[in-house]
Amino acid sequence: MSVEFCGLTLAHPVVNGSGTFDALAARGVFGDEQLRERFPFSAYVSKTITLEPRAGNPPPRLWEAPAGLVNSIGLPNKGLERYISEDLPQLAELLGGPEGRPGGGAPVPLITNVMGASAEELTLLLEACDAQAQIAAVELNVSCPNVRTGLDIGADPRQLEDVVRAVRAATGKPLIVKLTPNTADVSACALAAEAGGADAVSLINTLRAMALAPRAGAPRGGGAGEGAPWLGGGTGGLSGPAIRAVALAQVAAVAARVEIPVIGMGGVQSSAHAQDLLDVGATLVAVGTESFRDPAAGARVARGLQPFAARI
Amino acid sequence: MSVEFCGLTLAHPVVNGSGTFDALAARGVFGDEQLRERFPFSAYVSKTITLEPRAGNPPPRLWEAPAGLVNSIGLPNKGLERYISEDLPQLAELLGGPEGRPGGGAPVPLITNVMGASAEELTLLLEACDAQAQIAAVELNVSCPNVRTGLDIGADPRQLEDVVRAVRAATGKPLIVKLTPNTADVSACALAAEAGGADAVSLINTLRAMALAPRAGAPRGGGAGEGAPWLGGGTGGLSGPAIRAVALAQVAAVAARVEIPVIGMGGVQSSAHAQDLLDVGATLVAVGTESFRDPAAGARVARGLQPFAARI
Amino acid sequence: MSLAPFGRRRLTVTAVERLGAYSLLRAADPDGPVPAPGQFAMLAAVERWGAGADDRPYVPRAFSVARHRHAEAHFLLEDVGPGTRRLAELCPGEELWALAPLGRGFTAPDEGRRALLVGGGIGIAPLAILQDTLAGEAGEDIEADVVDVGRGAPPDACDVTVLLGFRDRARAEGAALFQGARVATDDGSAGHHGFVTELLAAELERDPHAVVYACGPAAMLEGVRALCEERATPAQLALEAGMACGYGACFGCVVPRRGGGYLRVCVDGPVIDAAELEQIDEHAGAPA
Amino acid sequence: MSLAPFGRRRLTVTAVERLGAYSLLRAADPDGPVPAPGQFAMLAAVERWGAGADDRPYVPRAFSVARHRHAEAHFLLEDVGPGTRRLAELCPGEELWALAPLGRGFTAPDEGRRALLVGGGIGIAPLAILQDTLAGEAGEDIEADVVDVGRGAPPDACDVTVLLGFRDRARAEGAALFQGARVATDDGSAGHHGFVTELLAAELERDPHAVVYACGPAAMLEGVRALCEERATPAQLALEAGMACGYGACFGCVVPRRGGGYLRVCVDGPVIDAAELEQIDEHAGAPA
Ligand SMILES: Cc1cc2nc3c(=O)[nH]c(=O)nc-3n(C[C@H](O)[C@H](O)[C@H](O)COP(=O)(O)OP(=O)(O)OC[C@H]3O[C@@H](n4cnc5c(N)ncnc54)[C@H](O)[C@@H]3O)c2cc1C
Ligand SMILES: Cc1cc2nc3c(=O)[nH]c(=O)nc-3n(C[C@H](O)[C@H](O)[C@H](O)COP(=O)(O)OP(=O)(O)OC[C@H]3O[C@@H](n4cnc5c(N)ncnc54)[C@H](O)[C@@H]3O)c2cc1C
Ligand SMILES: Cc1cc2nc3c(=O)[nH]c(=O)nc-3n(C[C@H](O)[C@H](O)[C@H](O)COP(=O)(O)O)c2cc1C
Ligand SMILES: Cc1cc2nc3c(=O)[nH]c(=O)nc-3n(C[C@H](O)[C@H](O)[C@H](O)COP(=O)(O)O)c2cc1C
Ligand code: FES
Ligand code: FES
Repeated sequence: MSVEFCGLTLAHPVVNGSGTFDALAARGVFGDEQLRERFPFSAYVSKTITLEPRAGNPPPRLWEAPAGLVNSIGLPNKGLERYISEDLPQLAELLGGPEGRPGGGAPVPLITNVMGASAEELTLLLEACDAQAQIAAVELNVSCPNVRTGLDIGADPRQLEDVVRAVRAATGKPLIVKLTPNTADVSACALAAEAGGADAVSLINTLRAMALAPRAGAPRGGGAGEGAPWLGGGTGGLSGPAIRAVALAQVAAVAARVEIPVIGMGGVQSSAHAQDLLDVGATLVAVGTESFRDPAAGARVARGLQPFAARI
Repeated sequence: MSVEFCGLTLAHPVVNGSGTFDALAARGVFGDEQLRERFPFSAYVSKTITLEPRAGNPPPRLWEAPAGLVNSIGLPNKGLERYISEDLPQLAELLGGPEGRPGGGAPVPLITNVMGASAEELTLLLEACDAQAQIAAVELNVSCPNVRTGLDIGADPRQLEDVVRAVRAATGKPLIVKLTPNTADVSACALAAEAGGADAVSLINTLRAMALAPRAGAPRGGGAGEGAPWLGGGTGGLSGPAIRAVALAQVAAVAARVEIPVIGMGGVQSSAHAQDLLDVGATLVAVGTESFRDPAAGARVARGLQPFAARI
Repeated sequence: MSLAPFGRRRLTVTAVERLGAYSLLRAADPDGPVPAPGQFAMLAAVERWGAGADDRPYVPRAFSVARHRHAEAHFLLEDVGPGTRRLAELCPGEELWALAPLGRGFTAPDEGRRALLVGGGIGIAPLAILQDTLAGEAGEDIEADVVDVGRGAPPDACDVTVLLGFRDRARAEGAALFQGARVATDDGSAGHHGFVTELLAAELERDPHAVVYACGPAAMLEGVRALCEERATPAQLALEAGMACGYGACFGCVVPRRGGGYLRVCVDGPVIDAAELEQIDEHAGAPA
Repeated sequence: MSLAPFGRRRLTVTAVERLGAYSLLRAADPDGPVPAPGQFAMLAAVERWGAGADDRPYVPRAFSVARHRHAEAHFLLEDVGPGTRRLAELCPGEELWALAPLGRGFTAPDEGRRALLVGGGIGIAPLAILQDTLAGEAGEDIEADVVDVGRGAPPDACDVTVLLGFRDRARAEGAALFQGARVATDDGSAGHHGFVTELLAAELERDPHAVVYACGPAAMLEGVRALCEERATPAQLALEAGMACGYGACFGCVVPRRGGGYLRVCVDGPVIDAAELEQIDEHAGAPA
């Protein structure tokens, strides 16, 4: 039993949420052998890659919320060029590539997540990915704020459809559009992505959120910082169990409208949560923040999903 | 020390979120005397009133989420006419009216929350409220789905500005617009309400959310219902601590843009949470779901807010 | 009915005892008014409410007052999820948040009519305090109830028959809360092999003038309702519903009302005259 | 450095002892590799993780391994919030989730150079296992570390001096974890009245060839960094940061790197060569 997704054959329906699992860092911590044998996801989604390198936001970058996490990481990444020259070869060693997987077994397909501030930037990113046999599919992160409006590019269906249509031709690989949840009508955005030529959509990304520095009473609370924004980036995004019910509503709304497959995510901690997303129409499920609590969470979730249990 | 809000003088900045405290039901449970002496809010906001009576959604209406509650109540109410003829007199006995408060003390101003599917309906509602001396201000709930688009009327700034402008003249009383959080740009909506003539805005309302029936393993889980929508209304709205960080971000974004006062709410459980909303620019804070855990929560929150402590 | 003090109050747990499949939670409630039979409390642990399955419980949970003696409230719990589990794990000395007494309780039968108490599973809880009261075994506290329940005049101890149905023997041990109850079990492991509604039908044959008081799973309540409707026997049903507040604030606890619209179980009930209800909604009963 | 088994594992708590203002948590870790001094673990209680202040903790918490002997890991905790409180409340027999050992630890000094261990407050924890190791008091387990720390060859027990600074006497009791530590307290209630950096300055006057190993509050680390920079003394600083994952997945635990960009404390540290850092960020130290 396996899952078909945009022409890829996956061992089970559980992948990682972009930016929530760094396979190369994990390789250093857990070792190549262990990680290869126990890799928890049926496909690996990279952190968002941009044209130029980004350092990310100043600390603090994390705020722990009730049953959730607010992050303001700021998409740090080494930029397209070094991602291709440095990371892809290492990822090939770990996950396998077109020539199969080191130590045997089917390779774990690599989905590269990219973000650009304009159609031009995105086109360059997609063309570069298209040239890499190692990359099985591309995910477009359209949750980034539009430089003019400050709104997420993906929040306006018309704008989104134009962007997707403009860049679609840049790659023949499956194109996944990762929708923003910070919008009035996520299914309209999904339909726009589909109309623009997307092969799949993924959601939800984090909900725009904020936190103020702890007040007197809390450790390090009070004093100068008190009542000032806590996160170095000012605002951040909420993830984890707190957003699960919101994610389920958005995934259900989208899956009911589009023909293309949907990757559902948001607060998944168990097989039951994943099953909920599959039941409302998702083809794949992504585990994000839960991997922070346990790097093997993805495998735990997949193992409990009949009839995939056998595969993990 | 007291708070000025749209010409009303309030004992402290803590009011209730519409639909989270039924003063008349509470009167039956706790008795007139106790409730009058210990009324937890500095102004009382009614549940949403519509032109015609509404029975509300079929059960189940509640789903408990991680650190939150998903509700699908469906705005049950007795309709404008009976609200005015039956409820207002009783509210006058409890909270006091223009002639002061029974048993002395300043009256607790009544803010009536109304919802209509069209500018015409809203105009009738506002005109009726305008004629009632008992009503100190009106709150417009624009989170109701537009009958055509299914989107919240309040989600589109242009549409919102038109509606507010069209109905503004129907009352001379302070007009508060309760914004929907299910939008791409809540501050654009707030600016639209302001431009349309609103005297204040309140936020956040609940985040659109969903739940499926418990699965095998959970009590009553499994079986027929499993994997089907749990809520009688299909989808619902998420409230409580889970949305606190989202609320803080939206209130901060709105307060930074508008001139009119802001009522901030979303997951407030303590004075520290209320202080966060005040620090990002709210004039008043509303306690909603926390009142379900403790009917006196509003007073507890207000008591901890310097320099209002003395007043409660 | 007794009014509740405004605001949740802290109660100290005095004991948690096993009673077969159930737990009997006792807590000192010095400031609590004496509840009327059928009234309930919204309870939450002061410490560690949350962090159970799926990060729950979050809102407090509703529990019938099973007994109230010497300023101590007794609650009978069945562990069906994170809230009841947490409460059943409490130790003497630990604290509870309680909002109580809430809702409308039972009304005493008219002079001379016999009371048939019909309980199913955990639904037996409110019938225990009702038997205390109707049978007139009034401890000091109880008297207040009698006045209340008797609508003014303490009735002479009236004739009470208690019929209890359980899924199995472990649950049937809950019958120990009653004097002289007749028991039925689905699996025949104790008492009559079958449903408690079968015992009820027989009783109603013998005494058509009885008044029925019932609490239990939705299916049982529906059986009772239908039986009583046929025979035009007055029946008071103690319903359940998922609740967030318990005092009329959230409108979450509704059941369909006969003739349209909904009733809030917490303020219009939990005890509702069967005549006000049509078929009992699957969510309106005790956890089956 | 030792690799961590993939996936969090269950540890059983063997003891939780008070040590002045701190708690020493011990847990059996039969499957855990022996950590190198300076490595840490991400810990969470298996039961009731959450439901503390503001419904936290949610993510696991980072703790330096203070000792690791006979397949038992020791952690020194200071109760500063819901996570440390929950862990300090654990009882023997209760379980922990642990992901460990994580991060890069300390590197042994070159042959013949003296090691100056400088700890502040709860920051003393990783220096305890470092002293064990450098002083060559190797229990069976420890030898593995020595090899590791010694980059190949177990060094002869090298000359180790331990300087510890605390806010008050209750915290100063933490010094009991060490042999022959010199103590300073801010309030003069024990040892030198003043900052531990004053003791360090004196030591460096006497022995400019020492190598410094420091862990503590940001202000202390900055003091140590500045002192060592002036004297071109090599210093290894064990940093802290708010962490969600501990293994490089979230990019949340960064500190500014000298010359621009950021380092992930969990994978590039927690022990970082002072030369790689500019002024120590206020969030990069132990809770002050
Ligand atoms: C008036 C009244 C009196 C009661 N008296 C008693 C009594 O005396 N003794 C007693 O043991 N019980 C009593 N109950 C029932 C008791 O309140 C419930 O069993 C309790 O709330 C269950 O909580 P839980 O967390 O243990 O289980 P839950 O997990 O809340 O499960 C309970 C039911 O809720 C549903 N459910 C499951 N998950 C969710 C979710 N996430 N959100 C919403 N609903 C969900 C399912 O139908 C499940 O059967 C009474 C209820 C009422 C209304
Ligand atoms: C590598 C490493 C090793 C460590 N070793 C030890 C050790 O050996 N012993 C030890 O006791 N501690 C150690 N710590 C520190 C320990 O991890 C923290 O004290 C712990 O995480 C605090 O959790 P808490 O829930 O108790 O407190 P928190 O409430 O998390 O408060 C801790 C700090 O986090 C900030 N904060 C407050 N609220 C929030 C929020 N909602 N979200 C995000 N941040 C918030 C404040 O600055 C506060 O001072 C180490 C840390 C690291 C990174
Ligand atoms: C720390 C962190 C970093 C993230 N980085 C990215 C990113 O780089 N690109 C992206 O598309 N989504 C990113 N996300 C969003 C996740 O992929 C996912 O959409 C979201 O967290 C919801 O899933 P969860 O609740 O399971 O975490 C990030 C989330 C977190 C918590
Ligand atoms: C059960 C319930 C019913 C509500 N009913 C209404 C309503 O009738 N009108 C309205 O404008 N908001 C309504 N709300 C939204 C609240 O007023 C408030 O905006 C929201 O719950 C966020 O605040 P909280 O997290 O403190 O609950 C309702 C919320 C809940 C939980
Ligand atoms: S439980 Fe809230 S209205 Fe009944
Ligand atoms: S804690 Fe997650 S990257 Fe360091």
